[in-house]
Amino acid sequence: MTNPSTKKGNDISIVLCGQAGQGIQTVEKIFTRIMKSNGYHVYATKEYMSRVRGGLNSILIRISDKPVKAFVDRIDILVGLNKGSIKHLKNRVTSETLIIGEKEVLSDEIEDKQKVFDIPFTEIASGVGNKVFSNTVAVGALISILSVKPEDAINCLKQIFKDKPKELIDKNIEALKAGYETTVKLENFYSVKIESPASGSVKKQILVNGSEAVGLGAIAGGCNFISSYPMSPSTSVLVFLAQKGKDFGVLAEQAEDEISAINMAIGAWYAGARAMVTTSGGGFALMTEGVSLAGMLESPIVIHLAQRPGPATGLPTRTEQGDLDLVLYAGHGEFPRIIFAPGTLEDAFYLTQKAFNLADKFQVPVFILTDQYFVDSYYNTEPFNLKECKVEKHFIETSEDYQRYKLTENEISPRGIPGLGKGLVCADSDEHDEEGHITEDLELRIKMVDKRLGKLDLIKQESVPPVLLGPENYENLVICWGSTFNIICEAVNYLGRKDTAVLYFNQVYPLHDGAIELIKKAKKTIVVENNAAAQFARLLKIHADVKVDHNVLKYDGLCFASDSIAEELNELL
Amino acid sequence: MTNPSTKKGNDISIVLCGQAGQGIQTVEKIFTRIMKSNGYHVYATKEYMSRVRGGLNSILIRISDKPVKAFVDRIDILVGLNKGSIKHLKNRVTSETLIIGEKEVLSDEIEDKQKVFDIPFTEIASGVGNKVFSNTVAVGALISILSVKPEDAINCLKQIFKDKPKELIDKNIEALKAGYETTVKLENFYSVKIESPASGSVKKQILVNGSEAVGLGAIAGGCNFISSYPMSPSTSVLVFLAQKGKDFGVLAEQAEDEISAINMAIGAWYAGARAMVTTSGGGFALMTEGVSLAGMLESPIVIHLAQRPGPATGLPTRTEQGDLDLVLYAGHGEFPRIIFAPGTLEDAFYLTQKAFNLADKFQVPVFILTDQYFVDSYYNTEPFNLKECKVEKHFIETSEDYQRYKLTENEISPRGIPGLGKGLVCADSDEHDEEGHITEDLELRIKMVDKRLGKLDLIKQESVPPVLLGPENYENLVICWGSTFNIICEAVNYLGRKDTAVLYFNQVYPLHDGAIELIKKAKKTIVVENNAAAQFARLLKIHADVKVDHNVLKYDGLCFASDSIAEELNELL
Amino acid sequence: MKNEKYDMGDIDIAWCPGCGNFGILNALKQAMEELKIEPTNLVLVSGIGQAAKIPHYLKTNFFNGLHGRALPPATGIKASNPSLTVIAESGDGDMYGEGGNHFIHTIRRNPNITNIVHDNMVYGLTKGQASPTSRRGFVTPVQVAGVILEPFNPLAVAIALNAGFVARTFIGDKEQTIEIIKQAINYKGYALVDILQPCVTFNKLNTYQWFKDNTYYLEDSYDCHDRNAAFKRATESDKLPLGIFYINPEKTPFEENTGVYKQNDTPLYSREVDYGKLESLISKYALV
Amino acid sequence: MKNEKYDMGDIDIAWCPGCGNFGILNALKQAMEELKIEPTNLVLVSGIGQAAKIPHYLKTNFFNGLHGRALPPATGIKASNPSLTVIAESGDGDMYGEGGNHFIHTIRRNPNITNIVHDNMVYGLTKGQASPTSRRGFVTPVQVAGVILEPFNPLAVAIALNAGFVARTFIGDKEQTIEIIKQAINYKGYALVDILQPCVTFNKLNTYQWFKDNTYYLEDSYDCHDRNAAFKRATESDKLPLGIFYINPEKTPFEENTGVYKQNDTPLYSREVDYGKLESLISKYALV
Ligand SMILES: Cc1ncc(C[n+]2csc(CCOP(=O)(O)OP(=O)(O)O)c2C)c(N)n1
Ligand SMILES: Cc1ncc(C[n+]2csc(CCOP(=O)(O)OP(=O)(O)O)c2C)c(N)n1
Ligand code: SF4
Ligand code: SF4
Ligand SMILES: [Mg+2]
Ligand SMILES: [Mg+2]
Repeated sequence: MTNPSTKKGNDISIVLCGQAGQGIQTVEKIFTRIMKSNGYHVYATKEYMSRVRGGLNSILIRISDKPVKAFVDRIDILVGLNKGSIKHLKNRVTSETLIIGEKEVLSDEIEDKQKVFDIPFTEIASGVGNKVFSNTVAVGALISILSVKPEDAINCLKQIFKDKPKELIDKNIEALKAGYETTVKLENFYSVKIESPASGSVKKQILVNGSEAVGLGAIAGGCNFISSYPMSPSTSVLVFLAQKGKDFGVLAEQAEDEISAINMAIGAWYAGARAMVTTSGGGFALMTEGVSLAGMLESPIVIHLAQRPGPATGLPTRTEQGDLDLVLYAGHGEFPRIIFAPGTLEDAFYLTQKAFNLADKFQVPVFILTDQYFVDSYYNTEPFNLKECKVEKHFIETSEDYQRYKLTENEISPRGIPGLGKGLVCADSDEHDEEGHITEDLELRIKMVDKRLGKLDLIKQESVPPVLLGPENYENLVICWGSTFNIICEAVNYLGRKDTAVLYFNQVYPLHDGAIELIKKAKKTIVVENNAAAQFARLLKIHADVKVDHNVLKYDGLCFASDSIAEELNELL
Repeated sequence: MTNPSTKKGNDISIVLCGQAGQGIQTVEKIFTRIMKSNGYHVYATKEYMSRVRGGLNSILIRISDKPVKAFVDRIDILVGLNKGSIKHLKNRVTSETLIIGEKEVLSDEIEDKQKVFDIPFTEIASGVGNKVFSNTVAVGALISILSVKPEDAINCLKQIFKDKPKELIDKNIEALKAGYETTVKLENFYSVKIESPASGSVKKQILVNGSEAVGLGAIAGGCNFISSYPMSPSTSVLVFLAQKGKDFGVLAEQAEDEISAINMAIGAWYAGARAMVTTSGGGFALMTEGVSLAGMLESPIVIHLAQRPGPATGLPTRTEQGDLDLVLYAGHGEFPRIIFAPGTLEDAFYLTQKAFNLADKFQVPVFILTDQYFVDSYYNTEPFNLKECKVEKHFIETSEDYQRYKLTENEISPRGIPGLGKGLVCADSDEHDEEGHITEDLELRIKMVDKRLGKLDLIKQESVPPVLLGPENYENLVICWGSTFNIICEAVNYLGRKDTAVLYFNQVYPLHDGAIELIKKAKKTIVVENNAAAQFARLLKIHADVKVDHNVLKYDGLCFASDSIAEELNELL
Repeated sequence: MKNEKYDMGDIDIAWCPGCGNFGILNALKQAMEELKIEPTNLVLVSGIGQAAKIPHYLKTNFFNGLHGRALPPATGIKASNPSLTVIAESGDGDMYGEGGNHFIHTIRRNPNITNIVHDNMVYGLTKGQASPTSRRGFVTPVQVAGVILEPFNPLAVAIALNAGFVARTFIGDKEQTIEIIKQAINYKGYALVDILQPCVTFNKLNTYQWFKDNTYYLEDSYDCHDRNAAFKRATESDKLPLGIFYINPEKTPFEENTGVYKQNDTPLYSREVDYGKLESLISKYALV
Repeated sequence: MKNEKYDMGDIDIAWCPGCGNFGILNALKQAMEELKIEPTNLVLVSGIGQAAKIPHYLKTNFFNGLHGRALPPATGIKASNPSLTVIAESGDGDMYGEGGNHFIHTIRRNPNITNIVHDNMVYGLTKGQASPTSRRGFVTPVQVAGVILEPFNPLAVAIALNAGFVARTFIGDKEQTIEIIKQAINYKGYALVDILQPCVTFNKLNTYQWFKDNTYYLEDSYDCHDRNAAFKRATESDKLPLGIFYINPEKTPFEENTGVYKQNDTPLYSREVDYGKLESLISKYALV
């Protein structure tokens, strides 16, 4: 969009900036839906302050003719709804950026050479009848620039508001039109036209964010119990399961604290439910004793941990990949675990679904490690395929001589549940004998440790291999895990180098054995992580015995941007 | 003691075995004091079941003319007070072992070829007037075998009972004499004579166990606040500071839970106290959020963690080195810490004392990582030298423009305390500005992360180097940390190989830089740990970049034994 | 009466001879026999402590979890399968100290479980420190100058939280204890039975004799439906009343209120995911 | 009256316009001015939540700790330096939910601190879930069918725990709030002030108007020294009484009871280790 008036761009990045409670989310919601229903690929993510009102938040929306799934620093169009918007984004606004807003509001911050569309949102909205319509006015302005016909937008608007009173719908249509018309009549108006993909496939795709993908995956995995305590940015999964889970018989309980949450969920698994908890770092710290309990009881448990920057309260609404070590080593004593870190919405869905089966099968804690960036981002993606999903219930009906911790050939003792069968189910947090009774038989202790730790090998056999993208004969390997994947992928794609591939881990523990070879093949390895201590690189060193050449780290509370990271990588390659 | 009747042994191992509440601790206490006051080196440790009464516990006592500080499997003399004693120790009792006890009680378990002194403790005690004196009868029997004169023992007995009524003292003397006499009159009686060291230096030495050494070190470090929740095997430090600390103005509070304990202690530091907590793995798991708080507040805190086998409740009265990883990575987010793992009583004292100064200086959590074996073991050692101790108070009197988190040249912001000076002291668990107020300035965030993590380098400069023992030109290096040190040391000494040295870490994080060189010099490295997952070996891999050749692990809940481990090491060397 | 159904035969019990825990174990077994509850249908949930070892001494399903954490799993179990009889049983330290927050909020939540507390006014397993219910002045290895905190009054707090069933018994009276345990189990909702139990090893203050001397029975005429009266009686401290302090017959249990069993009363383990419904939920995200 | 001493000047406050928190901030400042407490001698301890941000909005020493954990550090601070005025202030979720166990046991411990709770019957900062004090039926994004738990009654529980000073105010009456805060601070021991505070953004049920309609003042003749009466009034739920429910003038604060200040009333930071005494303690271990 070097010269937006002439260029037919195919990838526009739009940033909405305003105060909390100011309606940028409404603009986002309407605008992205309009664009998607017109066949465009859309992506959106937000960054926000830890406050209910005021402060400055921003939303990035990307519109393209090709799939877009990553954050970029570049701002083609900035819609500034509040004083301070431009300053707030000063590192990202350039002379190329088209600024849309009320000149009155933004004038202090606008520099001479900047391109500006001065559109009096509030005034126009008042003309329609109420200031609240200024959001829709802004949408009208945006679609005019994106060359979408008002009729096409209006159809979509009607859908969005279909449950609202007719008068309100009409007013919104009016506001959209007014925004559109005011903008196209601007003296310095120019627009871009992206050809929408001919296939029309986008329309059938779904638009979900990371937390919805996790929540849907949980339902698909047979989750019927969630006990949790609210904590940003993990609450959205609790909210999702309370709201949507209702129709699926999911019992959603807000616990008094995180300790209760995890102990309640472990109790639920004991009685045959499929339970999960959702939390963030600080809440999880409180759960670590419970994780150790699951280790000893050999109880399944699924834990969704959405990371935010620490230590302590840290930056509650920002993002970081800072709790990998915590999750790896949480809980006293030694016992195995499984850690997934989805980097795509599909992975979030399928791996969460899978987590319930694996937890049940191996009787271990399974983690879904996401972060604020991941749960709050969305793009269009294929509807999740339920044919690939199956709830594998691994519990058995017990016989009279049932022993919960029977020493078997393969480390796994069949899991009974109370009330199903003639046996008794004895779960014990002390070191126990095969029946589940406290023991001080120290030879048995060794067997029980070996049994518990031995499961790790079985688990490893089912580990998800890392995904390799790019040329097969790579010299450089850019390694990433979890939420950074789409960003790194776009960056490396952009660089288009024949010598560089991306290796993406969505299961970070235990590592698939194949990972070692893939990494050792590279002449140069770079690990990109959203933290300060290079935790995944450390994990690779211990568990894959590889030493990486470069760590690219970011720990200011924001995610990476594909355009900036591309430059940074290029320098290292 | 191959033939105790003739050999003048110089290292006798005695095991007392009986039920909880049965008085083996009384025998131990009296007997070790008698032996020490007669100039012998003594060592004792106990292993016990998690129950208040019943079960079978045992105490190992070693008597020697040279310092003895380690557990051995070998039993020269077994005093069995209860049915099952021999069975309980079946793996350690050999045909060489002299068994002392009431035949009636032990007859089922005694095998033909075994040497037995049948001494009717209870009957003799009843003769003196009460069954309770049977403990002292047993002491009498023991001193006869160890060739101690009754007069020498009686003097000591009088000292021990000096606050008791005269009648009781007389009865005990009578019991001791009776035990002595019955034994020497046995048909098959034989005795050993160890020459006590001529210097008499032992008499002036002190007899303290691990928890007393930690407790004394805390007082020496200026500790004046302890808030904790009881948990075996860490409670003894709380008890010590509640009892002995009283005279030193130590405020000892039993908190409602571990979360309260650590938050209360951090509050105490904020107000200028020098506070610690003591706990075990499960309790510590609950404290991990608080550890992260200390990381963010940059609050000093001293944490004594006495390990026991996990996961969960595990084996509450047994030993393990299973929580190193937990302590290394506890707390969400990233921040530095210091971890000591004393392996000698001297180290426990001096490092605990030092912990308070370092916590105050670097404003970080400092851990003292011990375990059940360590806190429950004792031997004679030089009185701790207070000349080496100094309470370094690092807080300042504030001026009006005081900023708690001032960015300085060396990462350390001078710590003010409320009420001392004209400034305000603002401690904040959110990411904060220099004053301590919540910030969303993400550039400042980076500076604050760098400041916190940057302290690690400063800390490293003061790390305690590992201790190298043995030949300088070693080919093999046996590496250990914490409580296993004395055991490994004795084992390697015993092997007496010119090619093998011991490297002992009492600070396990951050590692002293010199460690790498010492390890890389060896052709073969063996790490010995009391756990199943080789956690310290992993730490060496990450932080010293060394890969060890062999892991010697033990995870049955018992400590290593110097005689057995010597054999095992010999095979690997 | 022999409690055969629940009997474990000749097992090694880790309690001290003479301990009040034995009486509670017997009372519990007998109550369960009398109520004709099958061991396979009972789940005993405990924490850690001397009291918390009880599930190992009778034939039953059990969940012996973490110290202080009996109530959350008990709630999770009951809510996942309401047809099970669920008893959360532990010591005073476990339930009112480490687990205090769960105590409060479980009462508010009101699952249909019975909460039996072995109240020996001391931490037994860890060798005699003060518990929340320890009396002022009680000297221990940690409370060297005697307890200085106000004793926790579980009954008064439960009544303040509007618990539905609140009772105290003394194990010296096995008959009353059995009777009250039975009533507590039959009560539909959270029921608290605080059982005074001497710890003969670590509590030399609150002995059998002390409990005899310092308790009395609520009179027959006492009306256990009056919350204010119940509070008043619960705060008496000269002598501790025994009996049922408070019953609120109008509460509905948590698991019913969740709505999960409204249309379907099968336990969660037997349910299947409705993939058709899920498919249509997912497809809604394709619409605007 | 201008509260200059405590004023922060022109700062950015993260609360919503119209929020009850502003009133509490002003009341607190004014109470402190009137009591002539110096900012350098005050420590405000808070947890996490909207309410818990209050220390950032006045000039004072503060310890803004973890969610739910205001009371333990407040106790640690007071016990380490009794000459400081210590206020533990946070939201209802923080104090009664996550921090419930500390609430109970701090009352039992009775440090001389003031506990101010911004009771908006909702989790504000995390966007509107139910808090322990939320009324039955209150619909939220998580409690989709309305709250089913019994509301937590902080006053009744505090009285059951024999707290020494228990009060409730409504921030709609700033004068009474200031007056009661002052009395609470002057009370020598733990003092609870539960302040009803509308959350205009997430609690559309318990609005200013609702609080006005659903509260009334304890009558002048009310005797706040009668614990049973206090309990009765605290459990009233038709309309919530405002005022001081209970004062127990006979309690002595924790820090005094510890004995650490008996012979020496200096704060812990100014004390030195008596190495001579330590030497003689160590040497005792050389004796038998
Ligand atoms: C998190 C944690 N903290 C502490 C302990 C140690 N602990 C075990 S039992 C117990 C107290 C038991 O007291 P109570 O519940 O009254 O039971 P009792 O032994 O008196 O029957 C404690 C402190 C533990 N197991 N876990
Ligand atoms: C351990 C932990 N769990 C959860 C959170 C998230 N959290 C922050 S504030 C809050 C609730 C605040 O509610 P309340 O105390 O009533 O304060 P309000 O915002 O209503 O003033 C929660 C759940 C957290 N910060 N830490
Ligand atoms: S320690 Fe006390 S409670 Fe435990 S078994 Fe012995 S007498 Fe009973
Ligand atoms: S969310 Fe509620 S409590 Fe928080 S500032 Fe806004 S109105 Fe006040
Ligand atoms: Mg108890
Ligand atoms: Mg609130």
